[in-house]
Amino acid sequence: MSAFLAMGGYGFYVWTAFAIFFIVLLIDTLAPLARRRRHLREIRARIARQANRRRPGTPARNESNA
Amino acid sequence: MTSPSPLLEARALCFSRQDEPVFGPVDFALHGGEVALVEGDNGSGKTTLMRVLTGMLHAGEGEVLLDGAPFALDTMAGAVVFLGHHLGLKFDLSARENLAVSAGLYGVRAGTSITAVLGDVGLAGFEDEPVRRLSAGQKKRAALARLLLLPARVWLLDEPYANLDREGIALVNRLLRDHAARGGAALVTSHGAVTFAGDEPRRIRLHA
Amino acid sequence: MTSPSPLLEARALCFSRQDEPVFGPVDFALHGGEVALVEGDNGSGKTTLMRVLTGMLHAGEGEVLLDGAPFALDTMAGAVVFLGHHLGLKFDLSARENLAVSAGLYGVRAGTSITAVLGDVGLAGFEDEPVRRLSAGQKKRAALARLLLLPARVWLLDEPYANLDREGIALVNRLLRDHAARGGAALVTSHGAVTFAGDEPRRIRLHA
Amino acid sequence: MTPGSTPAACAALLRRDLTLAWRRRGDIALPVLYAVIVVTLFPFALGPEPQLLQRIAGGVVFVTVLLAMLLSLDGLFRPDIDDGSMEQLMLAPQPLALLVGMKILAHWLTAALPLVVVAPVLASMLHLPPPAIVVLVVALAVATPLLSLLGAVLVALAAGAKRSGMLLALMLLPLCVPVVIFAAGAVAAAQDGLPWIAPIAWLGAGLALAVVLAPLACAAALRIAMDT
Amino acid sequence: MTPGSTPAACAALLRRDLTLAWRRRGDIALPVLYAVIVVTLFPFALGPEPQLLQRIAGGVVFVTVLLAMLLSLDGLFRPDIDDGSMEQLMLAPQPLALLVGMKILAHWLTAALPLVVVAPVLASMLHLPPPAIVVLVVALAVATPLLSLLGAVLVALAAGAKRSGMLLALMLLPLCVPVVIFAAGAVAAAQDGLPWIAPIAWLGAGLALAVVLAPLACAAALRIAMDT
Amino acid sequence: MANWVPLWLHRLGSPPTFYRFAGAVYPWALGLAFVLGAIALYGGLVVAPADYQQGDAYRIIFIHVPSAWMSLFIYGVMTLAAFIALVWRIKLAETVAMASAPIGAAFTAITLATGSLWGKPMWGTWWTWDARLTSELVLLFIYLGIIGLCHAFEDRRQGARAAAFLVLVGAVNVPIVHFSVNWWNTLHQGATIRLLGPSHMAASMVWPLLTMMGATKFYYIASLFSRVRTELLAAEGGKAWVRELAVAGVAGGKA
Ligand code: HEM
Ligand SMILES: Nc1ncnc2c1ncn2[C@@H]1O[C@H](COP(=O)(O)OP(=O)(O)OP(=O)(O)O)[C@@H](O)[C@H]1O
Ligand SMILES: Nc1ncnc2c1ncn2[C@@H]1O[C@H](COP(=O)(O)OP(=O)(O)OP(=O)(O)O)[C@@H](O)[C@H]1O
Ligand SMILES: [Mg+2]
Ligand SMILES: [Mg+2]
Repeated sequence: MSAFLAMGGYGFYVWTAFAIFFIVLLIDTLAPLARRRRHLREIRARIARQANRRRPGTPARNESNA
Repeated sequence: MTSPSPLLEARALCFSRQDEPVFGPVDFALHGGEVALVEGDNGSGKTTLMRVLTGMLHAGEGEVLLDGAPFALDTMAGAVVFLGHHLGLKFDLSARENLAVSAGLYGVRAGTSITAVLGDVGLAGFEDEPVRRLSAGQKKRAALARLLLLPARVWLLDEPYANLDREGIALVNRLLRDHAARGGAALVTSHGAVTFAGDEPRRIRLHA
Repeated sequence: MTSPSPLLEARALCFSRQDEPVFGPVDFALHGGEVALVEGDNGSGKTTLMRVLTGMLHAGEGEVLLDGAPFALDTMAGAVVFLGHHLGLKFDLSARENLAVSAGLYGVRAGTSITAVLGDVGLAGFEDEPVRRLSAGQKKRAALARLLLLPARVWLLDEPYANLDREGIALVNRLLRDHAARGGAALVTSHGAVTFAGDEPRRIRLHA
Repeated sequence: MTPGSTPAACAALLRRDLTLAWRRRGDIALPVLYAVIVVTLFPFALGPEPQLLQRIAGGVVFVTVLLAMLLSLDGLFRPDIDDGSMEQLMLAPQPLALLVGMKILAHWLTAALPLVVVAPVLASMLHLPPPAIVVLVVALAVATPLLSLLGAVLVALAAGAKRSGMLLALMLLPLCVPVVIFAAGAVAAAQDGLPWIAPIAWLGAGLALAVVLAPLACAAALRIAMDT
Repeated sequence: MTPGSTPAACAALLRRDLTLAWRRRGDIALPVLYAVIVVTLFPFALGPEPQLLQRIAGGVVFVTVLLAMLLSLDGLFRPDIDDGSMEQLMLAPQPLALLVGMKILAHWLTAALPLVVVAPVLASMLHLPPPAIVVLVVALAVATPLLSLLGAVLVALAAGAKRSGMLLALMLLPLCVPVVIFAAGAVAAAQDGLPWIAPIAWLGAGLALAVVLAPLACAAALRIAMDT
Repeated sequence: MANWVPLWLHRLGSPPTFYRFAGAVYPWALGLAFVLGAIALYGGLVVAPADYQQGDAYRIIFIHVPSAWMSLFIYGVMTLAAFIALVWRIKLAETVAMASAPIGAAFTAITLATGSLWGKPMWGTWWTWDARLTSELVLLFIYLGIIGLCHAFEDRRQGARAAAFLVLVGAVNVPIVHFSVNWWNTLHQGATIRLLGPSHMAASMVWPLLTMMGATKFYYIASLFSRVRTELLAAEGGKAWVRELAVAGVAGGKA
C-alpha cells in the first residue's frame, strides 16, 4: 500500500495532480447548485416585494387613447 | 396635413426586462402635425418606451413603423432626433461646435443657421462658452437648439421640461407648435406637473 | 419656536468666478421652523449659492453663520444635509444599504427607521433593488428618504422637484412642512414652475 | 461638401474628435509621458547594466507602448456613450461602421502616433542599437494601428458593461500576443542581423484585414452595447 | 456602536466600500489578471530563456504590481465625487481624514492584497528562486500599503482636474521610484545571497510616516478639489 | 418520423421543457461520469504498469490528457453555440455558450496545473514558455475574458451576446493549441494517441485513458445541464413556471 502511495518516488506530483483534478471538478459541480438555491431564494423575495409594490386601485394594464 | 400612413406608429409594443413587463401593449399612430404627450408616474416606463422607439432597445413583442415601413436603425436616414436624460453634448466644446457636429452628421434644415437657432433658444452671448460652464438649464437649451437645426421630422423628447425655468417651458411649447405646423410629429414625456400649452395634445398614459 | 440666533444666516454673501460675479450680495436669516425658496432663472446662480452655503465653495466676500457661529466644514457636526443635482447614492447598493451608510455617518433621528422612511417616500417594495435599476424619479425618492432619516436641522435642497411626478411633488411639500414643524429650517431652489404648497414661503430671488 | 452627406459627416466627426483631443492636449502628452516613465522604471528595478538593458530593450518598449495604448483605449467610446452622443451617431443617416472608423482613426492619430514618434528615444535610453531602432519604428507603425483596431472592437464589446477599464486589459492582451510576438520578433531578428521582413509582412496582412473588418465588428458590438 | 459615533461611521464606510467591491467582485479579480497577463507578455516580447527571465523577474513583478495598482487607484475617490457621495462625507460630523483613511484601507484590501497573494505565482513563472520569492512577498507587503497611501494623496490632488487617470500615473510614478528601488533592491540582494533587511526597514519607516500623514494630506487635497 | 424530430426539438427549446429535461438527464450523466471515472482510475492507477522511461509519474496522463482534450472540445462547442446565438438569436444557444465557459476554464486550469506537476519531474521545471504551454495559458485567459465580459453586463442576454462575439474572436487560438507541437518544435509531447490507426502506447495504458475521456465527456454534459438549469431560472425569473417552482421549493423543500 505504501508503495502504491509512493508512486515510485513521484507520489507528491501524482497525488497533487489527482487532488487538483477532483477538487476543481467538485467546486465546478457545487457552484451551480449553490447558485440555483440563491436564485430561488431571490425569486421568492422578489415575489414578496412585488406583492408590496402594486398600489391598490392601479390597473395592471396600460391604456392609450390613440 | 395628415398623410395616409402615419409618421410613427407603434403596434402592440411591449417591453420586458428579465421577463418582467415594463410596459404592456402600447398602440399609437402619430401623423405629421401631431404632438403626443406620454404621461406616467415615476417608474412607469416612459424613458424605456422612448429608447425602444429609437431602436436602441429591442422590443420583446410588437413593432414600430416609421413612415409605414418597419423601423431599423440602418434605414431610417436621420428621420428621428432623440433628446434624452443625457443631452449628447460634449462638455469641452462650445454650443456652436456641438451643433456643427450634428449639422455634419444629419444635415441642416433649409433656412436656418447655427447662430440663429442658438439665439432662438436664448443662448445668445453663450455660443462660444464651453458647455461645461453652462448651468443645468442652459445646457438643456443648447440641446434643444439641435431640434431646431436638424431636418428630422420626428422628435422624441424625454422630459424636455426638466431643469427649465418658466420661460424655458414656454420655449419648448413654442418649438413643438412650430414643428407641428411644419408637418412634423413629436412624442414628449412628462409627469404632467407642467402644463402643456397650446391645444390639448394627444395623451398616452403608462401605469406603473 | 423662533430661536434667538437664526439657524442659518448669510451676510452680504457674494461669489465670483474668474472675477465675474455669479450672484450679488445675498442676505438672509433662516430661523428654526422656516422654509425659504431660492428662485431664479436658468443660470442665475442657485446651484452655486447652495454649494457656497455647504462650505464646498469658498465665498469671495460675506459670511455664512450657522447657529450664530461662523461656518466651517469641520465644526458643523452634521447639522446640515445637502441634496444636489447629484444624489449621492451608490448605484450598486440598494436604497436600504445606501441609507444604512448615511445613518452610520450622521446618526439617526429618534423614532424612525430605514424601512419606515423608505415606505414614507413611496419605495415600499423597492428597498432591496439596486439603485441602478430604479427610474429617475425613484432615485430621487431614495435620496429624499435620507432627509427623513438623519437628525440634521438644516436642509439645503437643490431642485428637489425635478424628475418627480405630481405625487412626488406633494411628498416633498409634506416633508418640508413636517421638518418646519419640528423646528428645522430648509432652503429650497426652484424655477418657480412648480407651485410650492402650504403657507406662502419666504422667497429669495437671484437674477441672472 | 453639403452638410449631411457622408463625407461631410466623416469630416465633422473627425474634426470634432481632433478638436476635443486638442482641447485636452495635456492628455495627448500623457501616454507618452507614461511610456517614458515606465521605461525609466526598468533600469531602477533591474539595475543599470547596459548589456541586460539592451537585451530587453525591444520587448520592454513594445510592452510599454501596448500598455500606454491600453490606457487610452478605454476613452474611445465610453465618453460618447455616457453623454448621449453615441445615440446621436447611431440615429444619424450614415453608415455606423464608417463613423466608428473615423473615431478609430482619430484615436490612432492622437494616442498612438505620438508613441511611435517617441519610441526611438525610449529605445535608445535602453541602449538599443540604431539599426534595430529603425526596425522598431517600422514594426510599431504597422502594429499600433492593428492594436487600435483590435482594441476598438473589444472596447465596443465592453462598452455596455458596468465598468470596463480592467476587463478590457483582460480581453485585449491575449489577442495582442501574436502582434507582440511578431513585432518584437522582427526587432530581435534585426538586432541579431537576421532578416526581419517576414514578421512585418504578416503584421501588414493582419492590418489590411483588420481595417476592413474591425469597423464593421465595432458597429455590431456597439449596437449590442446600447441595448440595455 | 451607536450610529453617528466615530467608530460606527468608520465601520459603515468600510462596510460600504467592501460591499461595493464585493458587488463588483469581478473587479477585484481584474488587477490580478492584469498583472498575470502583463507578466506573461514579457516572455513573449523577450523570448523564453530562463536565465534572462530569472534575472529580471523581481523587477518585472514590481513594475507590474505598481501598474496594476495604478489602474485601480483612479477609482478611489472619483466615483464618490461624481455621484455626490463625497459631499456627504465632507458634511458628516466625523473627521474627514479618518473617513478617507478607511477608504484607503478598503482600497488596499480589495486592490493590493490580492496582488500580494498572487505575486509568488507570477515570480515563479519567471523562475525566481523560492528564497527570493519569500523576500519578494515581504517587500510587497510593506511596499503596497505605502503605494496605496501615496497614490491616494495624488488621486485626491488630481481629483479636481477634469480627467485624472493619466495625470495620476505621471505624478505617482516618480514618487514610486524610491519605493521600487528599495523593494527591488531587497529582492535582488536576496537573490545574490546578501542581507536584505535594511531596505525593507527603510520601507517600513516610510510606511509608518505615511500612515499618519497621508490621510491628513488627502483630506486637505479633497477639500481643494471640491472647491470648483 | 420525419415530422416529430423537429417538433420535439422545438419543444425542447422551450425553457420549462428544457429545464425538466435537463433535470432528468443530470443525475444519469453525473452517475455515468462517476462510474466511468472510477473504472478509469482503477485501470490507470492499479492495472496499468509503470512506464519504462517515466516510472509512475506518467500516470498523470490519465487526467492531464482528457482534461486537455476537454479544454479544446468545450471551446469548440462554445464556438458553435455562440455562432448560433448571434445569427439566430436563440436563447438556449446563448445559455449553452455561457454555461460552457466556466467548465472549459476549469478543465484548462486542471490541464495547466497537472501539466506543471508533470513537467517538474520530467523536464525539471514547473513552467517553460513553450508554444503549447503558452497557447494553453492564453486559452485560459480567453476563457476568463469571456466569463468576465459576460458578467460585466447588467442585462444577462446582452452580456451573453457580447461574450458570444468574443468567443468567435478567440476561436483562432484553438487550432494554435492543437497544432503548436507540429508547427514549432517544442518540449511538449506530440500526438501519441490516434483514434484512427495504431497508437504509440500499450493497450493497457490506452483503455483507461479512453475511459477517462468518456467520463469527462459525461461530466461535461452533467455540469453543463446543471448550469443551464440555473441560468434558465435566473433569466426567466419573471415567468410563471419559475415562480411556481420557487414557491413550490419552499413548500416541498426541494425544487
Ligand atoms: C503546464 C504544462 C503543460 C500544458 C499546459 C500541457 C497542455 C497540453 C494540451 C493542451 C494537450 C492537448 C493537445 C491536443 O489535444 O491537441 C496536451 C496533451 C498531452 N500532454 Fe501536455 N501539457 C503540459 C505538460 C505536459 C508534460 C510535462 C507532459 C509529459 C511529459 C505532457 C504530456 C502530454 C501528452 C502525452 C499529451 C497527449 C498528446 C496527444 O496525444 O495529443 N504534457 N498537453
Ligand atoms: N437599467 C435598468 N435595469 C432594470 N430595471 C430598470 C432599469 N431602468 C429602469 N428600470 C425599471 O423599469 C421601470 C421603468 O423605468 P423608466 O426609467 O422607463 O421609468 P420612467 O417612466 O422614465 O420614470 P421617471 O419618471 O422616474 O424617469 C422602473 O420600475 C425601473 O425600476
Ligand atoms: N463650473 C463652472 N465654471 C464656470 N462657470 C460656471 C460653472 N458652473 C456654472 N457656471 C456659470 O455660473 C452661472 C450660474 O450657474 P448655476 O449652475 O449656479 O445656475 P443655476 O441657477 O443653478 O441654473 P439652473 O436653473 O439652470 O440649474 C451660469 O451663468 C453658468 O454659466
Ligand atoms: Mg425617465
Ligand atoms: Mg442648478
